[in-house]
Amino acid sequence: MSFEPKIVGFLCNWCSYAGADLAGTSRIQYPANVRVIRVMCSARIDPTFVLKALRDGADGVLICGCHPGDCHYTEGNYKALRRYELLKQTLCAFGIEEARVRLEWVSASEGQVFAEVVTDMTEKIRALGPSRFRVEQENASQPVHQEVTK
Amino acid sequence: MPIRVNPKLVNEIERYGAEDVSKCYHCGNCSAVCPHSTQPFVFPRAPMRLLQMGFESKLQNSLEPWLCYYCGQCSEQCPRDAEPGETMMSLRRWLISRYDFTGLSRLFYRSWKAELGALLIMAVLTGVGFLLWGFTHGDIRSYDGPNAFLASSAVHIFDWTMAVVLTLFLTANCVRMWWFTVAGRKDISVPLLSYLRGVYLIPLHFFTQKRYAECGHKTSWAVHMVLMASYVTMFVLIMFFLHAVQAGPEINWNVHIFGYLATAGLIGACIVMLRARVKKDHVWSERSHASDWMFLVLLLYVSVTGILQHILHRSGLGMAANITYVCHMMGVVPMLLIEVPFSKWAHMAYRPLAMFFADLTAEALLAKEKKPSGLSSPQLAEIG
Amino acid sequence: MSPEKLQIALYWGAACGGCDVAVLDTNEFILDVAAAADIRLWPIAVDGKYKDVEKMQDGELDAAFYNGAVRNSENEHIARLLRQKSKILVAFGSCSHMGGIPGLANFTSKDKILDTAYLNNPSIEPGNKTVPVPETKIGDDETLDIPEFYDQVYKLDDVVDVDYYLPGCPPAPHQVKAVLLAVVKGELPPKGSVVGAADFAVCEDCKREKKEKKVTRFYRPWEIIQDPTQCLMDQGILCLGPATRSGCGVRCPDTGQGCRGCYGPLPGVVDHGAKSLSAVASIVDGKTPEEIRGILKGIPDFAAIAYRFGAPASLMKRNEKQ
Amino acid sequence: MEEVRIGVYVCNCGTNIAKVVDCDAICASLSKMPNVAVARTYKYMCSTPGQEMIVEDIRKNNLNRVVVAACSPRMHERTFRKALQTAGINPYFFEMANIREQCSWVHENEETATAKAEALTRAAILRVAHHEPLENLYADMCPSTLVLGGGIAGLSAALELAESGHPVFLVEKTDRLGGNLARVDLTAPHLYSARDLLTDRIARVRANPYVQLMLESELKSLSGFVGNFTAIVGAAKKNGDPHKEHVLEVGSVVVCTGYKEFDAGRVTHFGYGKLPNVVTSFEFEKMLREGNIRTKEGRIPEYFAIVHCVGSRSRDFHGYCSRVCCMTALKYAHEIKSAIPNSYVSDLYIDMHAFGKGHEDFYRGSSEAKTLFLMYGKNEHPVIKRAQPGEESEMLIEVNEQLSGETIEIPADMVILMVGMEARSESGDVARLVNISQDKDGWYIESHPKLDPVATTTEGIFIAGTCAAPKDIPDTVAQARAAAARILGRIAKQKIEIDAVFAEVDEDLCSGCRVCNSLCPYSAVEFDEEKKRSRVNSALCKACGACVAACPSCAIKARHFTDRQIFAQIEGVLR
Repeated sequence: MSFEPKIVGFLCNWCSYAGADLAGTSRIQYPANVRVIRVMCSARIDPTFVLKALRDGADGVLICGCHPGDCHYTEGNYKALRRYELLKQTLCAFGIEEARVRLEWVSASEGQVFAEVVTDMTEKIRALGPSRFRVEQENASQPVHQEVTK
Repeated sequence: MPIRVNPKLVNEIERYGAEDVSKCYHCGNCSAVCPHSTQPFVFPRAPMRLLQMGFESKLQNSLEPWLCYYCGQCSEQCPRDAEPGETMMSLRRWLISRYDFTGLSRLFYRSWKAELGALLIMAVLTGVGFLLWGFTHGDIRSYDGPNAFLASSAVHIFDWTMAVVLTLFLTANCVRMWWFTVAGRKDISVPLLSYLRGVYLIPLHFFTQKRYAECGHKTSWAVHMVLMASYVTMFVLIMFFLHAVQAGPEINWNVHIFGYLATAGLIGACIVMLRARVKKDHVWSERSHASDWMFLVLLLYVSVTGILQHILHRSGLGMAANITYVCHMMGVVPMLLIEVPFSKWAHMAYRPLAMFFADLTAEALLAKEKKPSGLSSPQLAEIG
Repeated sequence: MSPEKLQIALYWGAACGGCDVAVLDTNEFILDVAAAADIRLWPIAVDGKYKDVEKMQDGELDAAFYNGAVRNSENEHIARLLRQKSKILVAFGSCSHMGGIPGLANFTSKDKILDTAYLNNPSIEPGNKTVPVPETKIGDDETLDIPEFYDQVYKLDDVVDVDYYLPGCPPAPHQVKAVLLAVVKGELPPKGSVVGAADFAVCEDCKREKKEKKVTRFYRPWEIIQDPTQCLMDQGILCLGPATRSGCGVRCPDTGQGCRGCYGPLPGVVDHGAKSLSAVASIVDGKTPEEIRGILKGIPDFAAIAYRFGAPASLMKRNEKQ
Repeated sequence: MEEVRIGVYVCNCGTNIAKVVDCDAICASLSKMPNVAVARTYKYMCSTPGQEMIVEDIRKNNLNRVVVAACSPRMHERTFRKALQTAGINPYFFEMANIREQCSWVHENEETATAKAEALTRAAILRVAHHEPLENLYADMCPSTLVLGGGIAGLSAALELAESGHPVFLVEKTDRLGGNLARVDLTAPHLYSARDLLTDRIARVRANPYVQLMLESELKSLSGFVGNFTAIVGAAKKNGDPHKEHVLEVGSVVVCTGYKEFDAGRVTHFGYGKLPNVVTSFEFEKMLREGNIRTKEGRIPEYFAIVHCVGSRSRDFHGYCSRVCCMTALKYAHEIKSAIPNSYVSDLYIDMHAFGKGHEDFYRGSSEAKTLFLMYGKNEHPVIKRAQPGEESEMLIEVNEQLSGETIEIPADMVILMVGMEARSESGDVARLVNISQDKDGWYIESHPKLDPVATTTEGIFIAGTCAAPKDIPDTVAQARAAAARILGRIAKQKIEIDAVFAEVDEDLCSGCRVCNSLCPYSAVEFDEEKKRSRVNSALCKACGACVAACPSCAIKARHFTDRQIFAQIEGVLR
């Protein structure tokens, strides 16, 4: 069976989630590999969420927020960006490929952009192969995630 | 070089009869409905826009107004009642005044008083001149024969003199037209051969006015044709057979039959045309410029007085015939002197010329398009 | 060996010895412990052999204190042994709690470590290519074995079930004392608890004045003349105090160094480094990636700072690619 | 704790979902999950029978959690929360899985779409188990309103409120009322006099006992939250008396600070400032008001040229359209023709924006009055130069005319530059004071550009008129009165309802590190100096969660978006 990447998408409620909805209402097709989790703002995304998703077997994590200057909460997206920059360094130290975690700006009117981002990311991760936790998880009888939440 | 815009142009053209040019918003309905509007001569939209924008030089160089015969469909279709048809008519008047180098045309078109005044002065001068000549050279009671009040031989010389003068004026104006519309254009060049090849178009359009027929209103074309043919017939009779026309008192059917037909044609056509202008029952007759009225009235007057003097002459009433003759000439001379080079009558020369020039222009533009196309031959083949 | 006395064991796994010193730093209190308990194993101070432990009944020990990470097969063996023989197993110090300093090895690999230690290092005699291997044949039928060096470092509870965690690198002596007392008295909290530490962050105990935070440049402590009354973070000195359990007595910030995070994350925090990351990045004052990276350049190797004591305890555990 | 009993409802949405996603299979598979008491599919879950089915299930099967897998929660989350409320359980015990917009409508492969829909629904089921009952909070509403700006917007808002019998503090920076409108002569397209529009309003404001007029004043600080703001208003000028500060208790603030005109001097190619008879629209407006259209040399100009979009719709200055200039330009053409009948007006535009009521007729009227309309290209510009002596006009404008495709030269004795609107330079200060956002051009951002154009993201702060974006007078007045209407509604209710979703600090866990303090865009995170704890003012909090993610102690909880809930969701989508 070919490798189908699992991507967890964290989308802000006001721009990106609405943008993804617009892709839907516009019937713009994109790969089914992304599973979206809605947060109010990209600034709500705790780096722990990203690590947790990777640890639980996500091959990639997509963070989408409003374009700089367009945040519903004024500057939430900048906060996401700051954390993302430091997170990238940290993930790199843990040997996680940079392409696995991606921050993109998608506005409420950019259904097409969202579809393109998902398509592109899916292809890039497909080329990269499964993440080590996914491999570990599929090899182990016991799912890893249970040990994390208490 | 930027084109200088004349913001006053619309006001200027309004003095030539246009009224609602500013209403036009360039929807193009007029051009779409016009049977004569084809590439590269798209009108009335383009001239309307040029006019609104004050592109005086471009308009002066355009042939489009001459390609229009005022069927009026454009005005009927215009959603803004901008009267494109009347604007084309006005542009023709304006162009006549632009071709005229003397400036008289501009004066006459812009002021009906000036035109009327000029006509009256010419009429008085003609009357005085002919009476003086008649009283010094003949007998007012005799119309023909050696004692004729106005001997045909003398009138003949006068006619020819006037013809030469008018031809000179008109030719000069035609040359100006040619310069404006073809020769002076920097973007095209017309080879001599093309002139020779296309010159037949002048008589063709002059005699058939076939484009007018294509307008869709056969009746108006027919009326115009009758008027035109009658006038030409009359012109030929007077210029070449004046002696035979004036000889009498017997009726020389070989000659006179043409005169009768032409007179009937002229009077009939004039009445039909005047009636239309009075009743305003067509788009093209709704709006009439002073020059139109004067022209038609004069023509009718001339025709009526012409046939009247003939009847008086045949009836043996020499003096009455002679007086009518003088009255007739008081109409003919001003009409020709004013109308032919400076006013409405000039269109008989400009229209066929415009057909000829339009053909040359279209050909030159096509040739220019084909030459430096920049496409390689395979591409061209593909397009083909 | 008295049946009335508590039976306890202390062991060091992959450790620096600091934890044992921390026990000794309780000074004369250790004598009280000795009076109340039989110390059956304590390699640094008491004569006791592994085989003695092996001989014990299961659950014969009342409490075992394991310091150090699990780095090799010997560490793992003793961890399992003590778990088997002891009623209570306490992860003592940061290494057993979260992997500790040895855990930084998880950012690299066994091969690289061996290469640096034994092969490519200026201090190694040229030509010497000796690398330790678990078994070495001596003669025909004799083998010399040393413990197997694992590919990665584990925290204690990766290997065995742990009852209590006593954090710190090393744990503060007063906390050690308190925990030992609690064991002696049998006053222990529910299993799985962190003991000898507070449930709030270092900032709570830190006396420096804190303000709203916005960092435009990070400084190493020696790069700036500190205001000793002001929060280190407010001055641009990286401090993990906000993300770290208190209990140490604010040892580092009080001396002008940022907290290193040895007491580990606060209750409810899943990943200590990730939370530190979030807090630190949140106060960076930049709007473009370039600007932000410029400011973050002031922190050398953030991952190693955020996970100085806890790479094996992180969600990412290790860098497998190395 | 009571046993968690979840009802799972998978909507077919007619065929919108069911044609790609196997809803029955999902239902069958998820019904085996722990805590799932009921799992059903239905044709239209949002329909009345669909909702009734949920309500009945809750009552019959003692459900205490509900998951609906259907469309986007942005569409129907409220609908189903209401259903839960009807059934008597807390509406926040609900979670939605978006299997239409983000699944069946965007994926064609039935197998993968079904797998994804199942994962999303599973995540919702795992999440909903961690949901907590939440209740909305209430605060008192102070009936006074602070109106910033005494232009037509401020006057309209103040009158609407004061004439309903509520106190208004009208703060105006200058010494007179009327704002930019007071600088205008006639208004397009009706040609009402601006003076007439204003005088009545100013008189009514001055006479109304409920309006406290504060001229030459400005807002110095604003604290508190919706319904309960404390504003400090002081002298506007630096040399004013700093002690003359007024502390005002207000429930709402209407920001009507207006615009400033674009500085034509920034556009060098029009020769503004160098050619004496190149004037801005406001300078020309002054000539109209004084009834004296003359060149600098005192001549009556014959050729006028009006240049649109000066500083607007351009790459180099402002990208936006200022909305009023086109009609104002037509108005000029009209006024010029009636003042100087023998004049010629050329109107150089990029596009003619005549979108308002009566505007198109006004445009038509102008063109019929022989205004010469010439179109120039966006990001191109006409060049104005002095004409040679002996020319019929003083200046010549060279422009690449778009409709003819020709480069043309237009005579002009007076050139009027239609300067656009731009945000006031001090608008940033006001934005910071009242805690609202600005877009890249400096205009204030509305809560929703379409559905909530007068509110801002800060509760209780409203924007009206041209401080939000360029607007004409009717739009400005409508917005001002709409803002007033919103405030009146709240005053009538006397209470402010505060959304249940906000962040809260666990005081036991907070160590007072203050990492979170600067993160809040609404200043909702306050620091209690005595307790050394941070605290979230729930009335100000808009639940973005920036502070929650940053809190290194996990002391701040995002209600309805807790770590635990999101972790469960992550596990759900990945299982």
